[in-house]
Amino acid sequence: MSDSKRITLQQAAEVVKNGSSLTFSGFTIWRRPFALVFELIRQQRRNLHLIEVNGGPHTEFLVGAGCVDIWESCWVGHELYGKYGANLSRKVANREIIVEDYSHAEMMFRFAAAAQGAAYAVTQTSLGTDIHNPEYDMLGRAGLRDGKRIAKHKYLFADDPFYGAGSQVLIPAPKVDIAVMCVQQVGEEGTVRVNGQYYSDPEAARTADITIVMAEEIVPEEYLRRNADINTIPSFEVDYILECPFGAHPTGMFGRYDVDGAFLKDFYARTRTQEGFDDFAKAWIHGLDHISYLEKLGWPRMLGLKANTALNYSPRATKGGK
Amino acid sequence: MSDSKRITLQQAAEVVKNGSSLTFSGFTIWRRPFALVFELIRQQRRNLHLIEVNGGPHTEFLVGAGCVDIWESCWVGHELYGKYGANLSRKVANREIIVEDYSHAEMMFRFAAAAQGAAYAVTQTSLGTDIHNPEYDMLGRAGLRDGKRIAKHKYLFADDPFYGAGSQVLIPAPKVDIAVMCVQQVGEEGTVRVNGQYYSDPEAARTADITIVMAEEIVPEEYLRRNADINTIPSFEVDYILECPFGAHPTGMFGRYDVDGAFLKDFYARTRTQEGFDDFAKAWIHGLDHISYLEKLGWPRMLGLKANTALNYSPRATKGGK
Amino acid sequence: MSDYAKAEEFGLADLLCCAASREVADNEIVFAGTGLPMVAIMLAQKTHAPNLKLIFEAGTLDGRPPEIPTSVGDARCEMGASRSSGLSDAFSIAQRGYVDLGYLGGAEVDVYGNVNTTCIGEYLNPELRLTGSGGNPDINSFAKRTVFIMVHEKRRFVENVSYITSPGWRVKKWPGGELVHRRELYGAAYRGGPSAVISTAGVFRFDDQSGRMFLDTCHPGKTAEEIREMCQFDLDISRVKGETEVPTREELRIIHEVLDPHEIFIPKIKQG
Amino acid sequence: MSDYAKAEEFGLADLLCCAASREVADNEIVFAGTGLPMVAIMLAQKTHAPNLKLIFEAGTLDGRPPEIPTSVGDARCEMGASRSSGLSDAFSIAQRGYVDLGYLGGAEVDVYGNVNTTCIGEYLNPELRLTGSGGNPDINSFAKRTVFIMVHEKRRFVENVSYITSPGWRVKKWPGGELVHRRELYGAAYRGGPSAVISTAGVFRFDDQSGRMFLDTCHPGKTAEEIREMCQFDLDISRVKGETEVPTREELRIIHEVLDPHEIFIPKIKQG
Repeated sequence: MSDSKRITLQQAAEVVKNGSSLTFSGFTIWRRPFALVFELIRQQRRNLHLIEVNGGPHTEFLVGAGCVDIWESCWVGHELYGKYGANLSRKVANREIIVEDYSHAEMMFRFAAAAQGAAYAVTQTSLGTDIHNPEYDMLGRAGLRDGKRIAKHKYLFADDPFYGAGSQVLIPAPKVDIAVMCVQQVGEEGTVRVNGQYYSDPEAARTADITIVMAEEIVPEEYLRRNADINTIPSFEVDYILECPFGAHPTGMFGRYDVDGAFLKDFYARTRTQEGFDDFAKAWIHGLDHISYLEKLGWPRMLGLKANTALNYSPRATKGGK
Repeated sequence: MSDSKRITLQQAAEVVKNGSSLTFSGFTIWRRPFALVFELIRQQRRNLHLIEVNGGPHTEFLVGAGCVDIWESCWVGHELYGKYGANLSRKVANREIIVEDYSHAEMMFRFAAAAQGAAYAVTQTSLGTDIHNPEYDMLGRAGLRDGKRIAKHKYLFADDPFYGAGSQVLIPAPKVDIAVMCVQQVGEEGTVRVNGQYYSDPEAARTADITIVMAEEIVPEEYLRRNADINTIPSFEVDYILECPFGAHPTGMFGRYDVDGAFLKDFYARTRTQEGFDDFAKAWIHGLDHISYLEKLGWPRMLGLKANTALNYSPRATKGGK
Repeated sequence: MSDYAKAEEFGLADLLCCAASREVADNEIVFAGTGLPMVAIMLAQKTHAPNLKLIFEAGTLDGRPPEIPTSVGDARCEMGASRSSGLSDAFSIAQRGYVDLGYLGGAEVDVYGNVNTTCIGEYLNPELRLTGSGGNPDINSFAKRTVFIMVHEKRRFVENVSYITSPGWRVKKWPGGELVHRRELYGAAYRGGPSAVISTAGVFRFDDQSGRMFLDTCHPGKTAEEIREMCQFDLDISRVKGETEVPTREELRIIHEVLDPHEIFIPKIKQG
Repeated sequence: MSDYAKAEEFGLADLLCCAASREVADNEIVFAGTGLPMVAIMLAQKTHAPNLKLIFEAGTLDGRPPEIPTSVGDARCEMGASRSSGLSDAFSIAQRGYVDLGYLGGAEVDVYGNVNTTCIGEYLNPELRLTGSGGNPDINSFAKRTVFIMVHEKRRFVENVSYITSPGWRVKKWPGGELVHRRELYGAAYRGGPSAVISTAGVFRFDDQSGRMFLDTCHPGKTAEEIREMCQFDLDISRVKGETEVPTREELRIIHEVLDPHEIFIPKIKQG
């Protein structure tokens, strides 16, 4: 029907400019758009502002590679494969990055407000915590609250005028340039079908000015439209699409493949220092493209992660237990 | 697993007390819980406060029968089977009912806020209209804004403090005692699966303190739980369930049966006066129960409305065209 | 060259439907309500704007119904849709700014394009309570342009509507209620406003500066002067471009054979 | 009578898991995070609370995973669920007030049950940046009760945490930052707060009036005095009820054979 939305992985990374604000699909170690994250690192993208409902390994890669100036979120780590985000932690200690902390529900409600076209959300979470410590407004301290792409205030308090329900936290909708989504299926016209939990994907896509969808497979649009009630993101919210099998590796994808726990543990163990990160990036990112990355991972590893289609996860995957 | 949530139609109607605030599933002339609406009329429920994203024939029946003191919504009519709500219109002219007007998006966002546990929503719709005319705050004029079950203000204006985006309308989350839903399937433990557009059903169920689900069929809970991602309302939001085939008639239900346009046209034509309504109620409500109502409708009529399972609507249904 | 139908081959509803259909450009995202707007936009989809995206208020996104739905809640809306969901989705998408064009109706319109669908007469003491707003003010607030399709009677074309249900170009600033340009009130949410009124008499547009309605084209058989007489306000007829473009035979075929064969919204013209 | 395991048959993780499991009553709605909380709550589901409803943050509602998910985003979370969706659903349900109990963890806890998962040392000049809040403050704000499971080290049990990530019984009132009872801040959203801390040393609860932590039970082999020495604040040990109830053999069987056979979260104790 319409002009093709297909682009290549390289072109997709080029949509992201130095200084762009970015968000991603997925949840902690699930459905993160890794192939594109690697390509951004190869292309040496700089000064990114990540605004995420929650972070994960992809945050750690981008931060470790020096792509990120501002990280606005609530959590980063590798779940049971690495306790915290060691690259972010190192950059915070060295004052090489600005971190703006919200709570998880605050980030979710901020995106829900943005997706609804509202200027801000109203909530009663996290009252009394240091998340609302006025000294800890890091974007304010850095003089970056211009009221254009970054809100004038981190948050405001207001009393509920309708029911006298007490102090409300008003939290600004984020302004996001680009959302990069990693999903199971996208149609030729952009319709997205996510299988399993959709996390905060619908809100991420609707919030961003530009949405790029990386899918395990591009399927005929008409196939998805036969069951409109199980699709996740409508066609017109998607600007670019690309097919990229295993594009979420080392994170997992419901119904397709599990998290590569060993890869993440190795990353976590080896990237406590910048030198460690640089070595890891040399081995796994630079000089490779997506196919040579998969070849380097090898068939036995990827077959071991492959999900059983009845279970939607891999009963074979070593879970990297304690 | 848990104690049974099953009740009878009569018991369901008894959950609704004189003075309760009520909302419903569906959209205009689709999936309205008519069997229970008829039972409320039979039980002569009084002083109800309807809070609806939008109204429809069910509103007209309850209003015509004198069950309703306050109607807070944005629209009532019968779509192409009747231009407006003649019973509401008559009661408004006679000052027998309080109508509080919002816009459709305002009503939707109010329910979305309530379902999210937020005190109010923030929007920029309908600025400059008489919906915001301070003289037309009808619950305020009636002295009913106690700040408990009814908000202290119909709405408030506030400037956006985060991006300078201009005047915002703050609209209070409604307090709803009971939601009555009419759906295709409910599981024994309360899980609801709606087929087709779910309208504002998820928000209605989550907003209400008590949720009653009337379904075409009660199915084994385990059947619904095999595909959790296509279910609509989680088990624990549902307090009572009942099986009631064709319970939405004369409104339609996706995949099951079409709107009975002839019935609605007849209702619209005959209930311009209170006498007309009373006659109609005598014929179609009083002295009947749900089964005798279906018997009175008869097989040919109902088979004519039955949806084709490939199309999800009835290609036979006369659409009551002009 | 288009194969235009002759006067006896089409009715007023056909003319309105085709005129409304021509207001949309290809690839636009359109929000349409039940009735004639639905036929108009589906006609556009099947003629000059095959890639327009259609949003129905009840929750279907980018649908491609093979025949006309009886209302936006109808199962037909969902056929061929990209996503089917609910009202929260539809209104969120609209408020987020995705919608290019909204098609609406109204009982009364005033010189500034303010529309009333709430009541005839004083709100506090109405002659007739109507349906209420529905999504009319919302679509009109959120879309970049809106097109109104209306029956033309002098009592419906008034200097100021008795109740502004849906905002035109000059609207009320509360709490005082003085009329101001809508740009003043909407702030960052300002995206545009009513771009056309298509009545049973002609097509009307609005002056950029004053926000007042002017006559753009007259329907066949109507003169500008006649149309001015059909308005309670002083209609600007100085910019009339001519006659409203009439339906083509292909458009009539699509309306009556494909979209609305059962004459749900548009009656067929019986010819001699 | 329960068939309690002997000291050599279980480890500390087993004890914590069983103690945590006992905090929930049947039919309650529980919000649990990744790790030990997940094992504890699934143990309850398979023993004394078969009808509890489990909510995972990533978006599965009332799930019945047959084996332990590796994280709340895992495909296993969805098995047997009433509904699978996303974070907006999970947090909306929580803020709406459906959640009875939340299970959480923390790096530091203070005498008022304030928990820190954000940084060690000064926030503006941290010794170590940790994961950040995640949903900890949210679940703790929204649930009627919360239970924290923690490693017990003296450096982790402090008079005041350096950063309040998650609100305890006395929290900071901004902009000044003075400590006030959480009831004062939360208004209508006040539903309760931390009801227990289960550490590797004992079980702690909070005084209704002062909001200060006191020792409830000591784990086997620990005395109240020893536990007081393991806190930087002055722990009230006057109300100790005795020893923490140990795991039963059936509980150990469920943990190690059914829920976590691969020792993802809970190591097996090698005997003799």
